[in-house]
Amino acid sequence: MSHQAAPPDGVVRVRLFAALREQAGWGERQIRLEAGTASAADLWRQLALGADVPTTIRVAINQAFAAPDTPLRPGDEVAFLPPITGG
Amino acid sequence: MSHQAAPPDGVVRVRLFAALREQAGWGERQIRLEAGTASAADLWRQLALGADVPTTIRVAINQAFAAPDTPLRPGDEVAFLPPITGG
Amino acid sequence: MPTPSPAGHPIVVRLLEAPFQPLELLDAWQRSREPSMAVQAAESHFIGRVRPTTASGAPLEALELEHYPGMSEAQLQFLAEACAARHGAGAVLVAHRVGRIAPGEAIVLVAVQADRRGPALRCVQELLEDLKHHAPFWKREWSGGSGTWVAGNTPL
Amino acid sequence: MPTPSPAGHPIVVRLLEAPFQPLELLDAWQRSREPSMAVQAAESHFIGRVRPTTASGAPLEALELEHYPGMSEAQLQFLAEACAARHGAGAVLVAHRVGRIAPGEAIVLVAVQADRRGPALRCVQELLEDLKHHAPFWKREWSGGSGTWVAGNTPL
Repeated sequence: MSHQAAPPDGVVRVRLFAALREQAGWGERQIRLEAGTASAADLWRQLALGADVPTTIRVAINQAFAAPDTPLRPGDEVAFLPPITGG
Repeated sequence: MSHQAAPPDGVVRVRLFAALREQAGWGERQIRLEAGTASAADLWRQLALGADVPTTIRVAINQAFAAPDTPLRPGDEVAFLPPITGG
Repeated sequence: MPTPSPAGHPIVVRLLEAPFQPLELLDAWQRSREPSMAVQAAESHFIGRVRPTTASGAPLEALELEHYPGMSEAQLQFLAEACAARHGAGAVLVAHRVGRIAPGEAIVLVAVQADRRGPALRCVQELLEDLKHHAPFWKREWSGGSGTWVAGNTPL
Repeated sequence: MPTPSPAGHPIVVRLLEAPFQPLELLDAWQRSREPSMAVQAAESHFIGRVRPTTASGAPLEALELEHYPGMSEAQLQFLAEACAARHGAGAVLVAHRVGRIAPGEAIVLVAVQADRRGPALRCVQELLEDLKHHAPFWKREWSGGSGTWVAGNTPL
């Protein structure tokens, strides 16, 4: 895992939380997008987190909720959020 | 207006509040029930407060809400309450 | 100081003739609850304050709160107990000013503890409506030196 | 100390890593409001505390609150602003604990000032639901030395 202030082109930062983080065994990675990785849903497959993003998992891009098929841009922070249990 | 700890037989204490008290010009009286005065509604007429008790006026007997036709007993405290505006 | 109800739902009712600080009352109430009971996970409050204007928009000098001594305390206790029982609330505090109240001063405080947020929130809301309609209090607005009895409750 | 929103509805959001006293926070918030605004006639609060048992009834050692730093503050601010705008509320305070929280400690505080009781009560209730479902917080119950992620919110 590397922490760089300005990630190079084609790199996104991926974050996992809570149960999802523990299941995957990591919480934060800088990932170089492979050819054909255009969205958070594609990234989910590239990272071997599963086939499709489960409907219970929400996606945030740059700390705002987003649809899993939203196109990614280099430098984006993509987070996969298990069901929320705050309050 | 008299204040007696134990009113004699046939006497009830009548109380008026707020706008009703000011319209009548008095707030508390000991009243000897006339023949035929069996209920708060009868008392309303006996005191010349009006014909029927208006539906906006609520009756309390011994500090609990009661129907206007509830029979009165000597010693009762009967109150006529204009529309409530608390809280 | 009113005593808690002998029923299952501890009810505290306060009728106050002088200005009160709602948060101080809440603090004392919370402290009085802590030793006696298990943690109540949810607590909801409502504080009502006197508006600076009359219903017709004139500057308000003061609000006068007339009540029916004896019956007002009994009704607040009855309404609070009924509401607590209906919602399974664990504890209720009701404080209500009487007499002359200045703009900005607190006039009513309702607080409910319950095991879940639903009962706590609903009991505060219902009890507030209940006491506006079924506890013998009457408001008179003083403005420009003259007093006007308030005709009805403000809308929700 | 968070700054009020530039929008019409002053919003204060606090994310707290140490235990807090809800009434002290409310007191500071009320004082910060008083000089700036006309009297808000209605104020409603909700305080949520950690239950002493887990969802399955075992004694709880602690509740752990994980969050998404940055997004959690932004979401609380966004949800509070939206709720205030929807109900025409005058001011909102949201405080939320993160980290390890002991049974009985406060985990969430929501407070709303409005001109009438309806908006104040409804905004507290809705904001509480909103943040339970749309702010990135995750609860883990610690009991008997092991931690279990909470699967869903407690029912209303």
